[in-house]
Amino acid sequence: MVSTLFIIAGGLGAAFLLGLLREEWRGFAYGVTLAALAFMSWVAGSWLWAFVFDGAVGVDVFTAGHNPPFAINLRMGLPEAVLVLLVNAMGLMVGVYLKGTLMRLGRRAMAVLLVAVLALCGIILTRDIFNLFVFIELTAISTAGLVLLSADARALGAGFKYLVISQIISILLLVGIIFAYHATGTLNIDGMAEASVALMKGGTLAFFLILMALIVELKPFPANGWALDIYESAHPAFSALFSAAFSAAMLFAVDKVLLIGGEPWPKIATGVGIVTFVGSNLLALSQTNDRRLLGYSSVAQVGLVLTVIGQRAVLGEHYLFVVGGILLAHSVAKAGLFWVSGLVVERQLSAWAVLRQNPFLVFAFATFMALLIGLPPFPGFYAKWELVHALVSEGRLALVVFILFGALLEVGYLFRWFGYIIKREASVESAMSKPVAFLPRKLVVIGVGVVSAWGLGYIWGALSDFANVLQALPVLFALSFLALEGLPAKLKNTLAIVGLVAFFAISYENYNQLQLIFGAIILIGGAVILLASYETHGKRIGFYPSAMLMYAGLAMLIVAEDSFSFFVAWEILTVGSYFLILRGKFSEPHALSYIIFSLGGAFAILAGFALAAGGAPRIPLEALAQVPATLAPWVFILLAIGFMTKTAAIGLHIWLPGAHAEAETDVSPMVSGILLKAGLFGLMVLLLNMGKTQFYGVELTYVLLWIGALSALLGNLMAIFQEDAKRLLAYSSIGQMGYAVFGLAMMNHLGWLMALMFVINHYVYKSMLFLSVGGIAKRTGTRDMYRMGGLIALMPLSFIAVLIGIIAVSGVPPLSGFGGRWIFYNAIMTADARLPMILIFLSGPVAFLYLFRLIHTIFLGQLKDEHRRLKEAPFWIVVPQMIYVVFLLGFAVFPGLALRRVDAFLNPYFPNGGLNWEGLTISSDFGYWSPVSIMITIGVIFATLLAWLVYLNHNAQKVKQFNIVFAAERPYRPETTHFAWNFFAPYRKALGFMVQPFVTQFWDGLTGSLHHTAQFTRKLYTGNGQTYAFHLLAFVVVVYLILVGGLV
Amino acid sequence: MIKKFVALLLLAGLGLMFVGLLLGFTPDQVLNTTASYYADHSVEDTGAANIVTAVIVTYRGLDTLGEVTVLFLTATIVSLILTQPRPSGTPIIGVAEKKALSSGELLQTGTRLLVPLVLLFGVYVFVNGHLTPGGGFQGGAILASALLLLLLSDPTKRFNHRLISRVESISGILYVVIGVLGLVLAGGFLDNRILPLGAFGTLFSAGAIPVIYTLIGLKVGAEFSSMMVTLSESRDR
Amino acid sequence: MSTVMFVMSLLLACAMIASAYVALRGQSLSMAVLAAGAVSLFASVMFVLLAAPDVAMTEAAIGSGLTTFLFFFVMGRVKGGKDD
Amino acid sequence: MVYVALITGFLLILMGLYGALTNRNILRMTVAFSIASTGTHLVLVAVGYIPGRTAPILDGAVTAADASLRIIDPVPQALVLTAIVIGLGVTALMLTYAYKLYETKRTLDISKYTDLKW
Repeated sequence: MVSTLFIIAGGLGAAFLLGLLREEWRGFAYGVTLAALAFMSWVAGSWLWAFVFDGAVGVDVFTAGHNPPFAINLRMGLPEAVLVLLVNAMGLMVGVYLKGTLMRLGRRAMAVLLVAVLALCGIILTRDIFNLFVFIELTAISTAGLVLLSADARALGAGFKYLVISQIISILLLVGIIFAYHATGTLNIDGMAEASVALMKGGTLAFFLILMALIVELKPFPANGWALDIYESAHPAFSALFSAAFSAAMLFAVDKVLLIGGEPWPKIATGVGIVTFVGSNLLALSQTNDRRLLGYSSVAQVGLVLTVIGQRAVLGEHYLFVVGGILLAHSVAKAGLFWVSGLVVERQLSAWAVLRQNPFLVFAFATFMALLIGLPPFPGFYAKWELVHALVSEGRLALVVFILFGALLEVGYLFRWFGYIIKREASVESAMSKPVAFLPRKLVVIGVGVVSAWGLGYIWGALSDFANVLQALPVLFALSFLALEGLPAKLKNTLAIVGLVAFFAISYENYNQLQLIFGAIILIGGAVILLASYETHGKRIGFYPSAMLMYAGLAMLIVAEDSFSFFVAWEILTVGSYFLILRGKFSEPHALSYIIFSLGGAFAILAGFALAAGGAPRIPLEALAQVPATLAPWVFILLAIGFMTKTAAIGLHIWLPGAHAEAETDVSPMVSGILLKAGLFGLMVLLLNMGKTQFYGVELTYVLLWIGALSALLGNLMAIFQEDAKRLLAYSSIGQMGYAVFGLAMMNHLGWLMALMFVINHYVYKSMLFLSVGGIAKRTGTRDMYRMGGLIALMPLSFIAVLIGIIAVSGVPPLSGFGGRWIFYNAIMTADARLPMILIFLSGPVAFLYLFRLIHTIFLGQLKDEHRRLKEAPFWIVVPQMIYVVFLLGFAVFPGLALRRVDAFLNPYFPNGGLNWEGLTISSDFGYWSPVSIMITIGVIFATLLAWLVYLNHNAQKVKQFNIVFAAERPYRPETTHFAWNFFAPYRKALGFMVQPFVTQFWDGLTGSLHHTAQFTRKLYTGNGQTYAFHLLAFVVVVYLILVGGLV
Repeated sequence: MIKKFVALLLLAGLGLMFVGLLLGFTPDQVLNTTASYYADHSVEDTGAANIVTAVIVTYRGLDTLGEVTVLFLTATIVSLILTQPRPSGTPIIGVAEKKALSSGELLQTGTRLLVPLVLLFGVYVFVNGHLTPGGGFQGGAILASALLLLLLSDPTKRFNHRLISRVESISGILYVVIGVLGLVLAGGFLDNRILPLGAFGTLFSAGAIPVIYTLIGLKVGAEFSSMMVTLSESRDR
Repeated sequence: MSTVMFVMSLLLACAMIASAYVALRGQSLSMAVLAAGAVSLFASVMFVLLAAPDVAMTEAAIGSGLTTFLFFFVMGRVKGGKDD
Repeated sequence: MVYVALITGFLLILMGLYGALTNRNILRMTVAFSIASTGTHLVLVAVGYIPGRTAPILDGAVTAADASLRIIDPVPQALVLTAIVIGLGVTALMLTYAYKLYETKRTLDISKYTDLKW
């Protein structure tokens, strides 16, 4: 093994060598620089290799031939090796990225870069506190030099501010070090730890000063204005180094120094860390400058790591796994994002839309974003899971809440940004600037970042105690579409369909009845919807990986046996569906609110599972039943909230209408017909295991009952006032899910049967309606119903689909919807919740109102002039609709096909009140239902009525298109004169108060106040270096006072 | 006014900590472990009479290497900043500046006489660093002050940057090489025992310490000089 | 001996504080720089008293010597060196 | 005497920081910081001092044998040496920055360099 010292000696030697070179030999100097960085990386890498594969143990490297504490020693162990490799590799990448700048500025700049990298290595390796100080000063000075690599003249001011800060830091540090030395008689960190400096007189304060100096280097909120100025103005490649490597090294220094500490120090680290994490993420919300935003985010992440460092005792043996996961994820992601920012010319976030010119960059951004947030399969995900579990088991709930809140803020601004990239128009100037697509060197560096990101994901998966997400077949299948992006969409579509069906074929044998229903809907149902995707042309980049990711998550969800795999699947399907929803033309804000609600819900689920686990890393889902009674209601509430964000229960529903309505034609049925079922599945799992849970004497299922009923009523009410057909369908989904939740919450056999019936029915008719409406919208170019009319003759197949669909939805005989209702009313009779029951009954007729409009306004009435030449909806969109029609008819006649199995499945859980299946007749305690005879009866009545109508039609008088007399003036808004506009105005008068957007106002108010806080708080950062110095001192003094005051 | 008040308030807070440190402080009566080890062993370990030198060059040699690097870095950055082309559009300053006064005959002659002496003194200080107070940093500073004298006596004088940077680089590289030799030949990086310790108290003793201090002296002198020269010449660029 | 040194150190301390005051409140910048140099110089005498000749030499050469010159070099370039 | 040096050192640090916090002139801030670091050096050396002992240099008066009873702690001195040199480096850098900053805006008032904020 090469001695660790060669990292420092090599870097220094090369830096000094650069001074010998002629100014003109820049290429050679550049070569020397890269070679030195590569050499240093290699040394670090060889150590890492030895630790991992040869089982080497950490070594202490003595200098000067004497033992510590008399001479300085370095330590090389696994964490050191990882960090040193990170720093060096980052340095190498930055060197490659900066080629142009370095060549322009010459060998001096290269020497500064080299020294910066080796100083960081020194910070990581040294075990001597004063040596640490020297390396920190080296780092500070080289930072002040590297800031000037930027072409931005403002960097000069930022560099000076940093120097001011580092002067104060070094004063604090020196005073602290000398008094710590005085108290312990050694400068060796381990020696100090042994002498337990905190117990000695004067030592506590000395240690406090040291710790504060180091923590201030970590840019704690709010004493971090200087760092943000650096991030904003420095060269992005330097910012990458600053964010990734500098922070990593300083964090490690804090970790080392905390060894000395005593009782209060870890708490201080955690306190400072969490304030920084939440505060900086909050401020990031109101940023429009990309690099400053990244700066805030960096600072926040470092705060998170600091929080975790403070919780070392709680994490035990998982400490390195957790802290390393978060830190490495942050480093790679942040470096990657800064590198990408170097390709974008303008600085406002929306200018990043220019990345769309190169799909690879979009993928890179998505990767880094997911890495940063800690979505599966990236390390942060595993780390977050472990962290939350450990903290919850120790009862540090407030900390968990803050961490998850901060993470949600981060989700908010990062996904908002991603939305800009996908949806905003790239401004003219940036479009005309250097084409992003062609900067191979920088792209390679970014590529290395992307590869490391996925590599880290794989490694963390392998290191975790759980199954590696990157080895799950469905995920791999979904990701393989990334490699196939170059193929035409039709080919990929075939592959996707084959994949879904094949996966169903190989797994259905292992499904139980419940899983079978969901599996069939997800996989087979998904395949049917995908038929509609044959309609698209070109490559449809981004669609298949997203869609397949969602299906992968869904497929994994239903077979999940323990809390971890359930949560993995949940997050995967959430992310996949977000990308899918975002594809819609105007879906940017809706996709954002979808992901925020969903991940917020996911965090609730995470917290719920952690609470239920009680210290175990994960629990089988059945073990939810054994949660102690004191915790059970909380677990129930958290999980239920999480699942109901997906079913869009009232109060958590505001994301749904936009997300479903604005999605692409074939995406709407996926996210409505299939995705919503994930929430129901979660609720089923929850209720099966924790069914009867009381919270302060209130039966929680009773609350669910109410939520279901209200969702049903209000969802339907809101649906009737929509003009947009897809929005109407989306609101109706809220209502439909309300029924299902209601059914489940009844906690009896029939209720569940009805809910499962809904699962199937809702998939079929909502997919069908979304497809037909989507097809119509494609042809007419609008989704507003009053702009349509009379399409019955032009689009008969769509008409049939809609007709069948609304019959099924409304639950009138003869279609399966009626079966659902029938079971439903039976079920209600068995329950004793009268009031919500009335609501449910009321919402039935309301559904008629909006469904009626679909037929009436779209297909009947007068044909618009501009629609005279319309054709039937595209073939591939009609095909699945016809499949659904056939299925609905079949299901109406033979509901037993599916329901019998479900019924049997439910028996062990709800033995009483099942149905009797005799031949084709089904009977309950309250009556019987014979689908076939109903079908025949209805058929006869329908035929009779039709004949009667045809007969009457004979006398009808044709009205010409222009047989309408206008007054002389043209109305301001022409649609207001249309008979179908605001069709239910009278009802609005009566019921409007119920559809006031109270919920929307609530959430808007919440986000608004967050933004206002951010706007207000960031005024702290006046940009004046002196003010920043004030902040710093105030920070130190306040922490000191808190400490003295004994608040910690 | 508020600013001053707040500053006073904050410094009062900081002062509170300092008072705490003071109250907790009792001067040592005997040397602590580290210091008494140095007192007892530095002669046999390093052969240096000046224990501070032994600590600086050998025991805490890595610090010193870092320290030299700090100067190297500063000199590099200073010249990097000052040789960078001005951002276009910024006015050239110093135009209105008076032509530097030519210094008097006396000063020039005096300087000519003094500079070799000063240089010699500087060299004396660093080669004797292991015996007497002083060493590479002090000697280097003295070397640089010789240059400063030249600069003061004739502000228009031009210095050979290449020479300065060559001295700096070569001594830096040699320093690192000696460090690595210590790793290979003796007990560890920067171990001074790659050369015989020699007779205690003589010039050629204490192993590599005089060599290292000489290199440091040259390097530090070159770095200080480079900083001053770049700063003094900056206006002309 | 000890009393003499104590008195000396007290005097030095007063000199340092006074110079520092001048350095911070003095009207002209050159005055301030010189006063700061004086603080360093007094400090180096103090170091001799504290039995630290190495430090004394360094402080005298670097702290009060070179630093002061560096200040003057830069002040020569910068017209706004007056209080503004 | 140790206490005199310590208190003076701390006072210098506080005075220096006060100057750095209240003077808007960049050069004056730099001067103030150099005073503060002189104060730091004083503190460091004072901590290592033991009354009645001599400098850690072995010569005729102090021999290797009785060194540990006669000399003061060499470590703080070594640290201060390093700190002084580093302090010079930082000061030089601040001065260069000051010069460069002046070149861009022709003022040394730090409150004028707030293009970056919020």
